[in-house]
Amino acid sequence: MSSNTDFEPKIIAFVCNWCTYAGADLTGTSRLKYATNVKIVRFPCTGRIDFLLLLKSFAQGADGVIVSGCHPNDCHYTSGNFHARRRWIAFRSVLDLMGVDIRRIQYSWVSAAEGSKWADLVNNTVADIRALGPYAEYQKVADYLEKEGYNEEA
Amino acid sequence: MKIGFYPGCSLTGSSREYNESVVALAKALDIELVEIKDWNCCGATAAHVMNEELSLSLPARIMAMAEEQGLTEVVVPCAACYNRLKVTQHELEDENKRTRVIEILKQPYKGDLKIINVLQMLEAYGAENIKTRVTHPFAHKVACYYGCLLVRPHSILKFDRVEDPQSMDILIKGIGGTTLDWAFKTECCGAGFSVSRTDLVAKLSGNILKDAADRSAEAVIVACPLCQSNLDMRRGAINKTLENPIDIPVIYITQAIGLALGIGAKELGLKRHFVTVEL
Amino acid sequence: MKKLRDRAAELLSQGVVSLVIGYEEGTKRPRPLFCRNSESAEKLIFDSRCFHNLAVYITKKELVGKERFAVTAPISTLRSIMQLYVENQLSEEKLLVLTVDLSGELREFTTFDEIAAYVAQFELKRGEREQGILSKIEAMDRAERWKFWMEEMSHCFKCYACRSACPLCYCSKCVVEVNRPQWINPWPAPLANMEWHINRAMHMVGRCTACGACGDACPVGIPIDLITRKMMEDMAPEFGYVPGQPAKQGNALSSWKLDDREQFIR
Amino acid sequence: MSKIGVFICHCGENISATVDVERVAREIGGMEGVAHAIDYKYMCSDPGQTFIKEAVKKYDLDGVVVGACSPRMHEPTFRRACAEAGLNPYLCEMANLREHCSWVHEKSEETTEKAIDLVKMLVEKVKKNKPLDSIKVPVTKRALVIGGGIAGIQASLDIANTGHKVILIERDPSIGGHMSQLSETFPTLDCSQCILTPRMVEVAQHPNIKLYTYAELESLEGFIGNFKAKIRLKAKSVNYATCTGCGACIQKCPVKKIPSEFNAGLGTRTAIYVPFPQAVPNKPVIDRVNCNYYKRGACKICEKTCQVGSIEWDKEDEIITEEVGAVVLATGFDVKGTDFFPEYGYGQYKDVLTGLQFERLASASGPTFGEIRRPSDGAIPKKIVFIACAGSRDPAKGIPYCSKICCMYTAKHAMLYQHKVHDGESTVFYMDIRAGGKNYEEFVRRAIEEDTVNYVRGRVARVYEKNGKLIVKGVDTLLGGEQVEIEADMVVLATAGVASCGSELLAQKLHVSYDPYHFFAEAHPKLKPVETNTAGIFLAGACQAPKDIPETVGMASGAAVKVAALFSNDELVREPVVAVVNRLAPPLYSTCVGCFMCETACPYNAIEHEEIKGRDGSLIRTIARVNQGLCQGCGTCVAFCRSKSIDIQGYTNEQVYAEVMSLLND
Repeated sequence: MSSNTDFEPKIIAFVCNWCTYAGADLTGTSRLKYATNVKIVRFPCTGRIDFLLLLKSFAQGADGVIVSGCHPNDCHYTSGNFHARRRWIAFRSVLDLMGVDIRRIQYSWVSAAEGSKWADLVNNTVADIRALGPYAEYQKVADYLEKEGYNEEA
Repeated sequence: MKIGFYPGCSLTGSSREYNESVVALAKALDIELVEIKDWNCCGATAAHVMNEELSLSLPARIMAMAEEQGLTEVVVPCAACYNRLKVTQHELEDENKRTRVIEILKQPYKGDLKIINVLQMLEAYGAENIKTRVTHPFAHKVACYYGCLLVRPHSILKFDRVEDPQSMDILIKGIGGTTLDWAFKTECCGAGFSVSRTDLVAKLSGNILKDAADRSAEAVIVACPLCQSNLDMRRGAINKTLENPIDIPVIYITQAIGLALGIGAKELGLKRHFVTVEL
Repeated sequence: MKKLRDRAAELLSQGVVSLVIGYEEGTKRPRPLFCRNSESAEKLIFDSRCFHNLAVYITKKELVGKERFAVTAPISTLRSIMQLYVENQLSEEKLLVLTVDLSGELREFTTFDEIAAYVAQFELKRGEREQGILSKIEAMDRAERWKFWMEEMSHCFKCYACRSACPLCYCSKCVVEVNRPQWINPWPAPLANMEWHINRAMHMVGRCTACGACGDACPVGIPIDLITRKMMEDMAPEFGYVPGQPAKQGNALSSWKLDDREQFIR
Repeated sequence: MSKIGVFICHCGENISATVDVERVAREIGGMEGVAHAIDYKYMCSDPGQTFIKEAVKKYDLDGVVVGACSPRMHEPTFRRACAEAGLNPYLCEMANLREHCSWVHEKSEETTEKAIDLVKMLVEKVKKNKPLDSIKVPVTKRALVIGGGIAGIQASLDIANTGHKVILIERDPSIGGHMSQLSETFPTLDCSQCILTPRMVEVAQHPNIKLYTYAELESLEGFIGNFKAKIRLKAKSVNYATCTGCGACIQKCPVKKIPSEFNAGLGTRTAIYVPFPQAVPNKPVIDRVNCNYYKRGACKICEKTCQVGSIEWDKEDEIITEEVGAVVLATGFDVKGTDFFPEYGYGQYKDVLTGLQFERLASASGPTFGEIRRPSDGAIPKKIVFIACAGSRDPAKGIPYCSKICCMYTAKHAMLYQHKVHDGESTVFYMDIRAGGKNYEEFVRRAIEEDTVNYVRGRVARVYEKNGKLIVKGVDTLLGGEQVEIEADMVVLATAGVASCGSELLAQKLHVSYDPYHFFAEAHPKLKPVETNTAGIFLAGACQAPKDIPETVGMASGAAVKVAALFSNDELVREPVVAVVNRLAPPLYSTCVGCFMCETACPYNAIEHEEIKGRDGSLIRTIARVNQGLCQGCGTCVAFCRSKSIDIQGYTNEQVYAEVMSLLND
């Protein structure tokens, strides 16, 4: 696929508080540089991350998504990441069956000690998504009757 | 009672007496042995150290033939063959290996054949009949010698207690014999080195016989042609390594039971041994 | 069939159950019948055309009430009943299950173990229709699949018949009715439709018993039942569960194994 | 509309160097629902915090977002500031502008825009924040200690000495555990009994300790601070209130040939017995399995000999319930028997012993009064072989782990043997010598150098009996791997330490997780070694993994401190980040349909079944309820709930949804 350089992918990262969020903090304290395209949403645990949030991200114009948490056996809650892993195994195959572009979701385990891994993860994902181009396919679908629709202020 | 039968090379050559006794005993116990058609050598004891594909293909073909014949269970008296067939079955659980072997064989192989040794056959289909049909109680003190191929590797064969097997002892007790608790039940006799390194075989087999003799065994009972030939045929060489020669016979479990059931020594091939059998 | 009618009438007249849910002749095909007295039991039928999944009614408290009731169930329904039991929606003392086995014999189940044992004899196979469409989909590449489903989804006008027909959609408040936040918009629109069906598939992982009721109910004939069926086919071996059999360690997504296999996590 | 205050920190230069903080404040200030937005050099400094406090009052803020460093750094600081200003602390959130932005990006337009997005995100979140109160759980200040070995004894004493009540239960008739069976202890060779017995007595006499021997845990309900323990007091058949422990009954008991557990099967005991002379309590129990009366209904000799009539034939097991706030598991370990080793004779050779049996031989209170004699013929063994790693570090035997204590006690055994049998010859077969610990290596060296113990590095393939001798066939891997054959009079196997029998069952009763070998699992391998995954249940000693006495005692004291800390407050205060199941007015009650898949998903067994009953008491529905004492707030249940009936405070669906929307919506 041709990589169009003028395109700045929007990427949203769902991370757990105990490993990857802390890992990203370490990236900061070690002053490692990475692309600005990724914004982090903090969760207590990957087990908390609802698959609908990933769908919503694409609907709202994200070109890529990162989901990251503790390595197996390192979960602060002992098994949240194992539950998450299963959820993602299932979710991926649903999306694949429906023809959603699963290359745009990058799952990873980043521990609190892997500051550099986080930087690499972000940079690589940004590069991959840039190569894939904007996820217009999905957004086109979203831009119909939706915008005014979502979540009225309660 | 019908069951598949794979004699293997030894039983048609150096160990005909084993074959004879197995057949005779099966007959006496109304077990019908159905020989696998057009069977081939299993490749023991050399193939698996030379060429893996060959060492898997040979036994695989044997089992494929048996499957083709519609057999579900096959008795393999020779411990070496028994070992190779079981190990092959285990190895071929691996997808890639299986596909490779099948393309070598050019014939289907399912791998669900039940492979059993003589002891298992007697346990499963003979135990009761034997008890009721003993006419000449086997009133002897013997050392049951299992060797290595019958029980090892345990993780694959899953047969008996690996360091201290009991199945043969139980059978012997069943026909009125007494068995020794001795040290060399599962030590190696030298097996395949019988020809190439007689000296080594003499030493290893010597230890085995010596311990049995020291504990005043009247005979050593075996269920493996290799063990038998080493302990029996190589007796001359063995005795050279010992200060006082040993003359206790080495007979097959099938022969021992055969005697107890009153089957003639000739039918049981007892005349073929090098060390004369007077039991 | 005679046996079934007699037994149903007997159960009702003896007051063993207050209701028998079964099938009667309809205009085009059999339709559900709710017998509350032995007379109406005469109308009961049970044959290969009776595949409408009656399990959908047995979680409706307003319908089955407090007393014990009976339901006539072909295999597909039996599987749903098992799944409902796994999900704590049924209790043995309230339920009595009738079915007619292949030899035409009437069978009566009072425990879930019996049902599980009986169901275990039947394997879940793709029918011609399923095989036809699924093999087509499986042959497509990603973009083609997306086009295919977008096309199909464009017919969906969110009647929620799939939801009403599915015995496992028993939530008192469905996620589309949850409005803080409004995860999925309830109206028909390409995105809302896509999200709804992906969501359905995810909610069915480890639960769907491939009875086909949802697809059967869809008025515009979207093969939605195949989404959940395909998931079932792929996930069941992956996570080691058997549809229609009790799951000791819990639902596929509420449990996990140390060695769950996956190649996509960096 | 919400009134949110936004405070952007320069962090000196740390943020402002790459992020245009003024612009961030300016743009956010224009956001809907933002009442006040400023930037300042050091938000965390006193003046900085004062800005926040004043703004909260002045603009009557209902939410605060501080754009500064990582919340993992200063969230508590700013939440406290808000609280002091009268704003619920949980209405304050932080945007991570330093670690996640200024430090990882160059100075640029994008960097500033990202900073703006990050703040926006948190503003949107805060709009959905709800005031929360930290959770308070009452604490019952009484501890239950399970297991009366040295671990349980130490834990009990330490807790009791902090002034809290302790209930100590032990399944055997006496406390003391394995340590009471030991002869001398490494590396000091001081007598085990001499250092243990005083502590046993102390336990018995301590005003804060209630001791139940011959008792087992039946069930445990509840959660941290509020457990209900059902304890089965097994029938002793002797009334301890009246029994004086004179021991006459024991003298007279006709059943004398029962292998003594205390002597690891080497000695014998009677049917009515005290396990060992220094037992605590020092009163007998009747072993009903072996007692003539219970077997045949006749005998009752003990009853005749008992002056005070303490024998209670028809006494039955008693179940009592105790309320406790914390539990310490100290159930210790077992050692594999010699029968586990076919290659070493399947336990059929009398003179092949386990290390524990050798301890009894070497112990002055043992069956041979401390003389090393062969169980077979009572002769003094002139040649003895010790086999280390018998079972341990042997995957083929299903025990891949190191039992840790064997290297040391084997050296001790060899040493003791040399001290007792001067013309004796001792050989130790070992894989590696693991003597990590204060004075441990020195101790082993002493055995080798001063006591001339012959150490052979290699495994033993076989041990068999031949004319009265035990033939040990091994290999010496240091000297060219040649075979060694020793004619020994006695062989001692340092058999593997394994989880004590029944620990799997106990773990299930307590909802404590355990490893593949049934040792109880600690909450974190490094940082929470004495905690379990079930809050309020702690571990002490070898029930977690094989360990020696010093380590066990240390761990026991550690567990005791955890309990004391828990008991130091009347209430347990916890972050309100926990899951909640929604409740609605009748007839709905809740959108939860009670499929209870959250129950299987929850790692903490925090999901309970709540029965909703009508006025007539009839059951309407059963729905899920979260036990806030047990919930740790991972939120796995939330993502799993199909009807979104369960949500987690602090990370509610509304909050995270708002964050996602804000990030991308433009």
